[in-house]
Amino acid sequence: MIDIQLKDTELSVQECNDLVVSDGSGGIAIFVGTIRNQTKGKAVQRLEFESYKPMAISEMRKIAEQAKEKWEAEKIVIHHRVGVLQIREIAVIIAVSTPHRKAAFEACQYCIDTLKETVPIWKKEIFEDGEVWVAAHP
Amino acid sequence: MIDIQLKDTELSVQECNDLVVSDGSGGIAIFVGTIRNQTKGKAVQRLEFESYKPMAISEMRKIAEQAKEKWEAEKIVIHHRVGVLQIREIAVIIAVSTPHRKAAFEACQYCIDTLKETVPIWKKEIFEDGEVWVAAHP
Amino acid sequence: MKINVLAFGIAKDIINGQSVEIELEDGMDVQSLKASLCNKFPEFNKLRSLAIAVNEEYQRDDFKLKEADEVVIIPPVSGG
Amino acid sequence: MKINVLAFGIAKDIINGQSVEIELEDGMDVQSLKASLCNKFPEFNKLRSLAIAVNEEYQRDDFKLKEADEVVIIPPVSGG
Repeated sequence: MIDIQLKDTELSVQECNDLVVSDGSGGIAIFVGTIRNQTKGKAVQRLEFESYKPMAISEMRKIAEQAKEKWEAEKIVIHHRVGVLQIREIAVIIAVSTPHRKAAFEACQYCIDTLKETVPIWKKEIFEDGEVWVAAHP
Repeated sequence: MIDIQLKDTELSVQECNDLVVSDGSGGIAIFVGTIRNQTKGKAVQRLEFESYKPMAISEMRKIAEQAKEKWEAEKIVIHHRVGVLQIREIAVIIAVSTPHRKAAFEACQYCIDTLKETVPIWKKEIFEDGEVWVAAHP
Repeated sequence: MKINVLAFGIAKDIINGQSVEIELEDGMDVQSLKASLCNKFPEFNKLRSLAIAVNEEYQRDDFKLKEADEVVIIPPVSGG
Repeated sequence: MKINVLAFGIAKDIINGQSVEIELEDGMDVQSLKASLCNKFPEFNKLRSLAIAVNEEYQRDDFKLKEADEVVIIPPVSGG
């Protein structure tokens, strides 16, 4: 089972956990990406996420499918938030269930690492004195 | 912050997530250990966990302290269940928040790997035709 | 042919809008489109990377474009 | 000295109870206690490992026991 969602409302860790639990899984690894209060020591006020929605969803699905096959995962959930996010709010949740725990960690880490490289979602950090598209420039 | 609990009531992934989130954390890794429906192909009916409680708590605290120091974690939560558990129920939750995600995964994996080696908690698998203390014999 | 190119993230700021129409010779490829964009908007040269998606898939430089394609500028992504 | 040894998990089944009293010479160590336990209950020899905790800490074989210590048999753990 793979469940991909791109939402402009709050994400739920409980929901993601409940979606991946299964009779045959012994381990669930979950990654929760939250908004930090600073970047390189500079205070962040909020973040704005935007996406190229259909492709963001299809790229997240590709990642989940690759991970599911490679690590023989039972279930993989990727939920990503868009819109305006405040400090501590959740930008992304990735949950992976596998029969044994090592595979769950590896698959979950692969999903978040790859998501950050390939999924067309962009975030802008808003500071007191300006704003910056994250990682746009070298 | 470190929070260690050994409980005979249901564990909550949401609670553990909420306990570790902080203004300065950008990544949270969570491990959720659930009860599988089989061991080596043999159907499991339920599990019974027992612990040497004061030492189980102090050993879990040691693990969390080591991980917190090594990976400079913001917060670490380890909640472990005891008593009778049914298939799919949660035996353990470990949640770790760190400024960057790689450390969260490593610290979380260290905690569960070490917990399974050193913390005085024992589980018995109940099958239709008998019961076995897990991993007791070579 | 005229290609209507959509933009997201910093690309939207660079072209100062949601989309821009680029005039290319028929049969031109992704590389030509990138060159045309960088020529028209030199700020694209300063980005860490610049990718093009055609019909919701990343495409390499030698991919041939058609007028009806949905073409999107993908500046460096930063999800998660 | 008499050491009251507590048991958990499979150790409880092996000694057929929550605790067992072991008679040791004064000043004996963890190794002597293990030997005495294995002698009295040969099933302990079949376990994957056998550890002893004294006052809620794992202790090595050369740790000297005292009569008032809280001594616990720790068979192979299987939490998580």
